[in-house]
Amino acid sequence: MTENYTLPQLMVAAAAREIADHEVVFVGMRLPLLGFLLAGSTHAPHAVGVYELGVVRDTLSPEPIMTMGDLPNLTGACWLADTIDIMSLLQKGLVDISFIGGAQVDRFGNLNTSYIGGFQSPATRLPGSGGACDLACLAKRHIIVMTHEKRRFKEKVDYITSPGYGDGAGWRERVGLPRGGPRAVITTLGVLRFDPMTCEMVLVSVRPGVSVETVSFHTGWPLKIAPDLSQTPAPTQAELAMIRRFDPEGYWTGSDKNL
Amino acid sequence: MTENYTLPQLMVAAAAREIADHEVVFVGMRLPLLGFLLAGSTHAPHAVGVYELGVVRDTLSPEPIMTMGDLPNLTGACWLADTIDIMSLLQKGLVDISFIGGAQVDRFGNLNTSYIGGFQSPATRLPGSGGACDLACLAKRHIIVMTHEKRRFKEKVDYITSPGYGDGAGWRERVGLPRGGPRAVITTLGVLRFDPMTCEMVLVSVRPGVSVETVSFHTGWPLKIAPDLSQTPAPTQAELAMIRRFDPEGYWTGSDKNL
Amino acid sequence: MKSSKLVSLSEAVSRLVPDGASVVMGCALEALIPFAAGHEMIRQKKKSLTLIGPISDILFDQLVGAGCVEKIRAAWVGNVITGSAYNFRRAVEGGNLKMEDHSNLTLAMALTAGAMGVPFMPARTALGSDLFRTNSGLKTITCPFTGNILTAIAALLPDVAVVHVQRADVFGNGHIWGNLGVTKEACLASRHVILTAEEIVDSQVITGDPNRVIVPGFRVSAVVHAPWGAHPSPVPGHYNRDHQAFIDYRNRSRTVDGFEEWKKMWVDPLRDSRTYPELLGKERVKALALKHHLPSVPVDYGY
Amino acid sequence: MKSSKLVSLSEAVSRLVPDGASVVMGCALEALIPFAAGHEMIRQKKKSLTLIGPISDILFDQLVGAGCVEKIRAAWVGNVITGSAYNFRRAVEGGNLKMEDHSNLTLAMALTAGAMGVPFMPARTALGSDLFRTNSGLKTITCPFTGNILTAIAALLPDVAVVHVQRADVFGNGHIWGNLGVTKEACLASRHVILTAEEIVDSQVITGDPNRVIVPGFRVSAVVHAPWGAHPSPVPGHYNRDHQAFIDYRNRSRTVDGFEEWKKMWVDPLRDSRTYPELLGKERVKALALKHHLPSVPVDYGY
Repeated sequence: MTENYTLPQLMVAAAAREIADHEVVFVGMRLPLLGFLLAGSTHAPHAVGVYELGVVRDTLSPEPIMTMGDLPNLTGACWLADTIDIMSLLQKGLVDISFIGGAQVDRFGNLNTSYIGGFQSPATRLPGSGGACDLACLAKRHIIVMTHEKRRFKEKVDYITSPGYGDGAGWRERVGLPRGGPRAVITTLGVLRFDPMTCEMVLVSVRPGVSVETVSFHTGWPLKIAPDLSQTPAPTQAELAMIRRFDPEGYWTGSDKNL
Repeated sequence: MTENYTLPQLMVAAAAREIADHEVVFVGMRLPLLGFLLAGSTHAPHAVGVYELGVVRDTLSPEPIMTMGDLPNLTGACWLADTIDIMSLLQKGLVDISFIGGAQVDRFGNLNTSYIGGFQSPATRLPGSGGACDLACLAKRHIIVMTHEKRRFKEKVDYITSPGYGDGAGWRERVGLPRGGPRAVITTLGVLRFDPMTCEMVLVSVRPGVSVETVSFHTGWPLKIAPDLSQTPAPTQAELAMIRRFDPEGYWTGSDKNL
Repeated sequence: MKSSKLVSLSEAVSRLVPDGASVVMGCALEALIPFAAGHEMIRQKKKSLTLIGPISDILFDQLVGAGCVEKIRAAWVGNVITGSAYNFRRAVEGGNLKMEDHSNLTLAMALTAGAMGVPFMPARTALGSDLFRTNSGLKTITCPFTGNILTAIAALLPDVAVVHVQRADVFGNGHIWGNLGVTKEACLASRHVILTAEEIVDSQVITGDPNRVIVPGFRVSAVVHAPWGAHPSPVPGHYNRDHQAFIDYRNRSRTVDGFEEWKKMWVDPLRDSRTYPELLGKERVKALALKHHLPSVPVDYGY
Repeated sequence: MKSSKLVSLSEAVSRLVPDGASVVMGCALEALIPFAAGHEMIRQKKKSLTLIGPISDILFDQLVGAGCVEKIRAAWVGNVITGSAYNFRRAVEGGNLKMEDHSNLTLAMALTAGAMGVPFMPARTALGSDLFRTNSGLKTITCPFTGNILTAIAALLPDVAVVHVQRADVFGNGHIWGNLGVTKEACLASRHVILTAEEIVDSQVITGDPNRVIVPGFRVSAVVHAPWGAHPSPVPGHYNRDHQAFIDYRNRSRTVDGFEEWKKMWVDPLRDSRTYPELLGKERVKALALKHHLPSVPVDYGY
């Protein structure tokens, strides 16, 4: 088959579908930012976006933005405030959904964006948590968005920047987390969700043209497959048009380079 | 002798003298507010006033004010902010001096502005702490301003709203207070300070025309007298003129009713 | 499109302030006290309210006098320029009112804890005071880093914050300026927020200056148009403090009968906040209006 | 009369940022990053600095590349639109930089604790994460009221906060608008504050709108006139984000030599903060300037 969309476009569309109307969305950078904009301009017009910089807005910015700090994202906002105000909404449990990227993830959705190879003498130092740890701890649910590769989907992550379900069911309660946990993982190969009993990741849909074997091959543990496995819906023409409006230069979604 | 000033005017002038130039002053209501304005317009032009409402200003208001919440007190302020911002300056130890009134005080400067007669079944319920407890705990020093009567100067106060030196030397450190303590008590009869060793109140000056015996008679414990007892300086004509400018109707200083 | 949250004062209070509710008011301390909303609670004969606020400056006294209040959690309850609050005194001295004693800082931090979504805040104030004996939300703890003795202040989580603002849009975005007190913390700590506003304005006026918004509209449950709704307290940009009203109230409220007379004059006649300026009278409105206008220099939110 | 605090950038940095100082910068996250002040620290060859800030967006990377930094206490160090910060990576991977890992919330609360004058703040974040292994300022505690397990976050008390503002008076009162990040907390937590300002204005412009003041002048040690002093980060009311500069920096800084070239071009030539627009060039200045102006509606601070 010939695809008329890029992988980032597919992921943005999948991310957007996770947002319900009227929800409060903690908007991150890159693809999740586009996913929020797409949702807000399609099925979730009443979604409210909160940004860790200190921004709350419930309308589209008057011009496309490259990052949440661009000035058009401040124009017409309904609140410009302190980071602590925004993070407090999160800590109080008023944020319905958020999105996080990662360099490594394990079967329980624990994410590493800090150190590859152990923090004492790391092979690679990554940028770190930013707000990701807070989103993973405090949003009602969060969605992980990342490239599906064996070196990233690991039996055990080198460092837990953003907690998922720890070592399985009951772990979040035990360590004191008040709520939440990852709800889905949107990857370049498909979509995974978490078994409500075991908290383990389960493949629920694959991208058009990708086999279950391919996904398993790129996963660092014996991957569970949902009995009702489906195909990840391709973005519609309307969705693609909207994504191009928000990313007119294709910086984020024009190719696969910025995943 | 004939006095050409009221008792409140005397107390305002005495309060003003406690403020040094360049100090950060936590300004309260009533006489202390006038004391701050007097100091700022005489010997302490660089004093900065912080008000628990969320106001910082280093200039006089463009019109006389009756209370710190009057609009002229906001005009030309250098910061309008949250109460927590102002109280945080205090908690961090950035406030040099503050003033507190009280209904009852004991020899160690513990103040009661809450309950007369025990809190379980009080004979009189007073308004409470407001910011007074915080000022007594956290300012580098504070000044007590009150009417000198035996029922107010008590062997033991019924309730400690605003801690002084507790039961004496070392008490503030023991209970965890980070600094501070009362520096002086300005009363209708004179001025008292605290012995640096014992933390007990000592009479250091008496109002013109008042005897030491009178002060002792109106004090509910055997009052210590300073060896170098002096006379409380009467307000100067210039000070009186300035006080009348700030309290043109004499609401606070025209008679003794509002002490 | 977004839906309007603009309702009458009567509807806002009847829907969002049930008997037994905990209500935080008077958050800007001496300014912007929501007297109109408080008086509507009196007219609706609310019962068993818990009132929360730093100083209240006679509003709490009025609700106590009208029999609406079971408990007060506050730092100070009185009349700023005259002293005692007489209904409050009578109620506490008669054993008819529960009191939780705060200082301004412990109250501000309790609301901050509520706003931040944490169960307590550590502080260095109140140590050695008797506030610990009349406030079960204060305990001493030891700092895990420094070993200091600290006061732990339990979070306050009011059912509803009632906040008077200068201008708001119908979606619940409101502008406030002047000294802010604990307004932001109170709004964020509370489950519901009622804004009473001097003016209802076009949404672009509000979103055209989002730094002045006190709390985002999605956290606000109702917006009410209430001109002069904070009288006799001052409202920056609108009117000065009515000192005489505070003195008159002191004189009336010295006795129970006097308070009833005051209530008959100032609370009972009103059925709709819009008529309050009429009750106040043209002369008083004119006397309290701003004489000197000092507009701020605009800032640019362009791109 | 009050005395002016207006000094040159060179004087402010040389007087208030000694070797070994801890400096909080980039407090508004992606906006208002004080690049001019950071570059002056590079020119003055500062050593052993501790840098504190939420995300920094390449400023910290530049100071690390120039050898000024011993330790970073931050939530994220990178290039917002391109990802990795290469000097930072090289330094950590080579064992030449100490790192204290925060999240945005733990950092904001650590500065809040510092601002409030308490030794720690309790939070519900980071529990179960490995931040506890690479940040000694995090411990678990039990809430004395609810029994919840909480994260205790130790206060941060920087020696100096460097904050870029849109306009300031010579006394240190500065206006800021847009998203504020952790700016207020950082200013109040720090011993000294340096303001770099796009414009130095008459004091009445600032005190004519005191709600926009970020920190009162008496807490500010120095004010510097630094037009375009936050470029390439955006400054609301003044200029847009220069995305290309962030991409160019990524490309240059991939190698040590490339970073040195970048530094020769953008840091070394400047002697006076006021001449930066010349270095930037008229075309770029024009391209980044605001195209759409949206002034706020004034409010009245009269009486």
